[in-house]
Amino acid sequence: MSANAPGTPLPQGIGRITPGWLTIVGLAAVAVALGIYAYSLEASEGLVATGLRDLGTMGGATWGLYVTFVVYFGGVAFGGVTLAALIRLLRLDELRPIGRLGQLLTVVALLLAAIAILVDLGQPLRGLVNLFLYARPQSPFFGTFTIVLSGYLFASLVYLYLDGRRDAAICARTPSRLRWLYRLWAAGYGDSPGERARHRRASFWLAVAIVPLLVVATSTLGFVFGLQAGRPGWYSAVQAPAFVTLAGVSGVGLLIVLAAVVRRVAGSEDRLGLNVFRRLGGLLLGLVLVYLFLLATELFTATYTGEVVERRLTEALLWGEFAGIFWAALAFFLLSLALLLWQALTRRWSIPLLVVAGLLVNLAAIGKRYLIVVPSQTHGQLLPYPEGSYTPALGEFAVIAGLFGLGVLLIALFMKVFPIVELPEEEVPAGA
Amino acid sequence: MPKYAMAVDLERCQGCRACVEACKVENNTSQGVFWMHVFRLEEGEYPETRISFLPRPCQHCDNAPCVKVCPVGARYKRIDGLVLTDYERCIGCRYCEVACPYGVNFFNWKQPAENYYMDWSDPDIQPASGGEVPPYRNPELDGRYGSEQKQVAGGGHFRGIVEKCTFCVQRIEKGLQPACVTVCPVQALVFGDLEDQESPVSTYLRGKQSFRLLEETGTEPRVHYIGGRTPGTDVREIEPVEGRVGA
Amino acid sequence: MRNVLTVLMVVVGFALQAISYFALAAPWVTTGVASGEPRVVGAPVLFIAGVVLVFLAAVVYELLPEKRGR
Amino acid sequence: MGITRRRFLQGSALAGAAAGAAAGQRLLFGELETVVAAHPALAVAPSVEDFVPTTCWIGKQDCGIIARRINGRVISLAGQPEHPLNLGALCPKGPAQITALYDPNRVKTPLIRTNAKGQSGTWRRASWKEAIDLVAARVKETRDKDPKLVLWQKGRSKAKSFYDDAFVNSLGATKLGHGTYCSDAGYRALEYTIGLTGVLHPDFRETRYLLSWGWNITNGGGNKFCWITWPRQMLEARERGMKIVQIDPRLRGAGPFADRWLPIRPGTDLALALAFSNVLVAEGYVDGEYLARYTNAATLVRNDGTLVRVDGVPQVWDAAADGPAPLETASQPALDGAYTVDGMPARPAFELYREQIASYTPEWAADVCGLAADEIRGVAIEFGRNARIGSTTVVDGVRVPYRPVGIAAYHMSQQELGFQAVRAMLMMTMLVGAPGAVGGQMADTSWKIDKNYTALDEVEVKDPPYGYTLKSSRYFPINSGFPGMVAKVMLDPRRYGVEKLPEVMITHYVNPLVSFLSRREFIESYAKFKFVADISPWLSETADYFADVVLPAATLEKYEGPSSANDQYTDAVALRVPAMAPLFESRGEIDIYLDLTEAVGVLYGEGGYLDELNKSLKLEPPHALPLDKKPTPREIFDHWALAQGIEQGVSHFETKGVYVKGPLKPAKRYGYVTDPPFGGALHRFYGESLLRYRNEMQAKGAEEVYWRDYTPFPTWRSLTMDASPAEYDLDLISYKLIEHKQSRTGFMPLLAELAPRQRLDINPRTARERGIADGDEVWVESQNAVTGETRRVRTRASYTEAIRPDTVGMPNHFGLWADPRARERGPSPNEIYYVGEGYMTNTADQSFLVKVRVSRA
Repeated sequence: MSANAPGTPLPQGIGRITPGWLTIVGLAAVAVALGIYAYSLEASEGLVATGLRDLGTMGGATWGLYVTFVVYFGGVAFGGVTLAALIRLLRLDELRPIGRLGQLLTVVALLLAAIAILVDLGQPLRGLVNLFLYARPQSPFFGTFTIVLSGYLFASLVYLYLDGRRDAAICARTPSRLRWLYRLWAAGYGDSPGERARHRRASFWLAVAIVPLLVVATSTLGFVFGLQAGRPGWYSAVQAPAFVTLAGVSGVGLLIVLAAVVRRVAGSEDRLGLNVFRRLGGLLLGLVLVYLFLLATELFTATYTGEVVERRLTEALLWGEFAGIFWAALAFFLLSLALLLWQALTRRWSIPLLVVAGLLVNLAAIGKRYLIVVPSQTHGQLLPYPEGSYTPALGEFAVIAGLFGLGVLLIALFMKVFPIVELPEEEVPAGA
Repeated sequence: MPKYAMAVDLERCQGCRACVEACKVENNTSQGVFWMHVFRLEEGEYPETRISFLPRPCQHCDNAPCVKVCPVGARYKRIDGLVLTDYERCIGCRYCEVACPYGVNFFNWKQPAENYYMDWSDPDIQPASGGEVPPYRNPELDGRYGSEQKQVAGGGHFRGIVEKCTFCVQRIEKGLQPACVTVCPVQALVFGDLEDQESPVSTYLRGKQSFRLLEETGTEPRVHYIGGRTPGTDVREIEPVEGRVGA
Repeated sequence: MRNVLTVLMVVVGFALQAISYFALAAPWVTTGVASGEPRVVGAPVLFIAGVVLVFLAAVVYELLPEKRGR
Repeated sequence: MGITRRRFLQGSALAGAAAGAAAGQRLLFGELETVVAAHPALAVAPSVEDFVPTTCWIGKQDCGIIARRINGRVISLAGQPEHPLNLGALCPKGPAQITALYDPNRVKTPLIRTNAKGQSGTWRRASWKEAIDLVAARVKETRDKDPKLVLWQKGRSKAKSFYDDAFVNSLGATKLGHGTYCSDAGYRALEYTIGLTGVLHPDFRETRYLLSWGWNITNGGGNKFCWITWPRQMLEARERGMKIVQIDPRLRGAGPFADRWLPIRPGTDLALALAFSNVLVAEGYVDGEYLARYTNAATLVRNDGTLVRVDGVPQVWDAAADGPAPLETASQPALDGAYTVDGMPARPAFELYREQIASYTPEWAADVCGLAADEIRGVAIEFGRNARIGSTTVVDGVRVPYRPVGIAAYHMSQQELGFQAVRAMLMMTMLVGAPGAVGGQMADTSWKIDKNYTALDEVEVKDPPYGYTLKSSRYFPINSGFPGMVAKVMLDPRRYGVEKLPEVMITHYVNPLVSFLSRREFIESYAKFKFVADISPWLSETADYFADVVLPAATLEKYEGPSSANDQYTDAVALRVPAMAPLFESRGEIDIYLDLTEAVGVLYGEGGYLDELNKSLKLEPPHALPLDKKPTPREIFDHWALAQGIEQGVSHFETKGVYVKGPLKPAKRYGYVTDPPFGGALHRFYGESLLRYRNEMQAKGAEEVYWRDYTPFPTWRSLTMDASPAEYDLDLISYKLIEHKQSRTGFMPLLAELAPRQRLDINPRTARERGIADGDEVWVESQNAVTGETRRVRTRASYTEAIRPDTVGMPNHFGLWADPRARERGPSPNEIYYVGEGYMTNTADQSFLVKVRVSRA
């Protein structure tokens, strides 16, 4: 493998600190600091600092914003890595440039989900230990903690690592302060046809292994809710498929947004061309359609059942306390559907419009996750407890903001260390 | 092996909530925590109004959703039927709480010592309280119970974990009745061993119609209600307790 | 050798998952003290180890130099 | 292969975390997360468990309690299984009072006021000696002038009131009751009519048909017992088939136990009782034998309302002899007809009654009471039919008339026509011969005739000047000593012909500013006391504003008693034994009174406190207390116990708590078979003396408002409050919650958690008409129809379908401010009631009814 001359810049602005980047990293760091501060208050006072309270006589919701975002981040992670895997499996070469972005998104989102679970625990330190010592497969949480957060995180890291070896090897050709890292990462990768073939085979099987794992894992997240017979609004067979679909929607949506950002800041306009976005848009359109179908099924079932509590819950969703979030989420879905449909029908795809659609579906997904988590607790009591209420405390918002900040920070740092868009084939001299 | 169960006679219950208070003192539960709760309910329109009462201890289900969902096995079912929480195991995820259709789980949102209604640190009461918080702190709650010798009675009540009614495990292992049963002025609560044909609960239930709460959810509760019926859907809770813990 | 090792890792990994899942934590027992306790403390770690092993196989497969060499 | 190794290391780190968990145990499960070993000392220290029998200190029936102690520290309170009243059970106040025991907000030392009165107090701590000497000096000063000007009042007598009576008697002071806020008018009505001190309650073991008349079954007690005993007896009766008719504007009190609900308009109970009686008479449900034999219904009445007397002995018409005769000798006393005696027309009282009651038809009452006439008639007929007039049964080998119908009505006297309403209810049961019959009407646990049976018949209506309690006055000839009236008199003594006003007030665990109605009068009158001393475990609102000295009383940590543990069927007596040493510097009341009387100089010798203690406890040699030696409370009770024939003395109670004497014999319980029957009292169906007072009051120039309800038979008239302007369109009632006891529990956190704050019960229909949603803040404004004054409080609306749409209700608690934890719990309805003419009975007892309007705040 030939070395580049000193002074040759690393691709995609790696290692170059720009004021724009600094601003974003600074803002993200502030958010993280805020989140840490908010959490430290929570850690010292107890979860009483949140807006969460017990169900029943205390009239609260015991799972709130944190669990909402556990589910949301879990979904995003699913979307990211599934796409990356599908690119391999289905040989969607056009989409290859965003493969790494998808993998990265998964790793980061999983990390955030894990932190969100920890901040929600009453005894986080114990959680870290006891889950490894005593986790029970009977609990749907087993899946969440072990499969989703360990297996899946590890698998994504392996995937990211193996897929990045070639680019690491390329970067290692350029002298830089990070060269040791690239060498380490490349681990002797020479991009020989043999290695390429081996990598192709390995990553194919990895993808084969990952996708079902992910479907299982994400449905498991759905089962956390869907298996609860005593909780109106949760006990439903559509819960798992709806979870998976919405996960895809939010993951792909966020990927579109990220890709658009990366395209701008990493100067990858040529790698991340309109065709990439067109494909993603099409995918998103399909997922949104499937999701809306499932949503409609869910709503019809809920409104048609004779169960008074179910009906009361549906009423709270449709016209009651949660109507604002519900209709806003639905409007966002429909709006993004309209945007996507219009683009698909006219075959005139626009990146800004896609970004808008991506943002909209993510907001809607967050709203929808919230509506799955909270109303069944406050309005879904089977015994005649008074209606509960839950208003997230400022601290909870701060922690969530901190999580987003951490996500941005991690991705931003990654971008300055490693090519976030897979480097083009032709840069590699054949048969080196 | 005994099979513990409780019978609640709704034809006798007067909704006085003495059981609630006896439970709170016996088990030293902190503010806003009601291991035992008594619903006071109203339905119908004037003048066809109906008042009813419904005591709600933990149902100690045979097919307990809380046991099933507990990710670390902190919530477990004993062979004698008690559903208990291992205070040293619980991680505070509150999954049991969302899984339970009866609303019997309580999370310790605050440091319990700071949630005992009053500031007990007053130096003048130390000679009488011996520095205990609350001053009526029951040392038996610190014990380990059952063949598995777990800390399940709630001694001290720890922040960040979930707790609930234990059928007063510290009392029944001594051969006493749960505190709520003992205190009830009208003997609306009956406790005992279903295996023993002569136990109070067996004799009380014999030949009587009974039902269990939310049987349709498949939880197989160990609390049997006599008289009355499952609260209808148009019942309204009246006179709710002050249940919300402030920040 | 590499293939053997890889396959072995995958097989052992899945076996670990299966064993720890089905035997150690006894999911078919839903009541009684037994269901609250993994039969071996740390069974979940074994399960995770299984998952890790399976995916690590891919790394091994890619990184392990071929014995024959080039 | 560095990378693989790296991975491996990471993997082993994971395993290491598991292994390291043991090392990190302390961090993870130790102090940081406050899990294990929070109380290591307790775990190792050997603990001594013991049980002390004591009694409840909140409720009135002094339920037997067992205090469980660990190393001398009380950790829980449970019921005494052998105590007949509570049989091992307790109400919510029982276990919850443990927080009161340790309450750091109790008064810890004697306090002496350092700021001016009439505002929230500032205090300095004082020694017992200084405080007692100060109180004694002020008492002595006034007592030397006139002992009657020392006023003493207690909120609720715990146990027998022997030590307080002895205190008042040894000083020659004036005792003021609180009963006029309770059911005193009812007690007077029964004492006057049948000679028993008590209000109406049934013979639960046998009753088949019960009119639960304003009886708050699930929250209140009865006149003798607290909340535990009656309901249990009621439930057992119900399980035997007893039917309950709930007569109450509000259903909540009856809970699920009402078989029929008559939602009566507040204040019209007299009209309903008269209509029931009308039906009973019309349908022939009249027990002529009882009426003729045991009441004065057969007594001949002249046209002027006086009885026909020969040599001072009232005469009946003996139908057998066809001439007048005393009841004792008449073989066939006539209940009806018209006769001529000594040339003057005379008719049996019952004939007059029949004539008067004829106009009180169910149709008439339906209008007044807001009920359906059919319903009234139906209940009356069921009552009459269930009475089984003429039947008898055998109880414990004794044949007794069987009338299994009764009324439970305790606080029904708390209304403008309360005295007559309760009398009318009693007379309704008299029509069917139920008083003293098996299953019939009861009022006390035995048929011991009260001295008021005679005294209330012989009141002498005097001319002014009057004492400040207006006893024997032309205003309230029958009078229990109404603190509200005393307050009014203090504000305007000349208006009531009073010359001397009280100067020193000793309040013992009473809180007039909050518990009594109409705060304004109390604030103004308390300002006139020269000296106020308060004995209480907590700083009451009254003490906060007006006490010069506060003496801290103990709660459960003292000897007190004896209290009756008689449940109507078993006779027993109990004693409170200190559950632990008194907290802080508090002391038992007996200790306080011993010291106080010693400091005043009235402890020793004849007529002194010790002598009075002997009298009130009926201690005679050899068990009498020596008059020259100050005893401890324990010694006093030891003397008493020995005098009762309890060999072990007080130590019996220290180990057992209660002394059970055994079942009550039918001959004691049932009036028909006591010797003489009904304790020898002839039941006053006809109230001749009431008419006499009326005439004398008129003659001495009293206004109509005072004498109009002194009628020989209960007579309906329209209510004063109904003259309020039409916009005051709702009746306000107040009621008791099981969690609270008057104004003395609002600050007990365990109880306040269950019943946290004031509310306004309002029918949703009524509320919606006014645009009030459930939970809205509302103003409740009352109007005094006599003076035009209005008062208002702010609270929260609480929807309930269990109340008449024209009635609103508020629990009779809250409104405290002296304890920081009791604030923010809302006002007391007492603040918007009125004291004075039109809002009290003819016997000077408070009415708890007023017209209000409700609007959104």
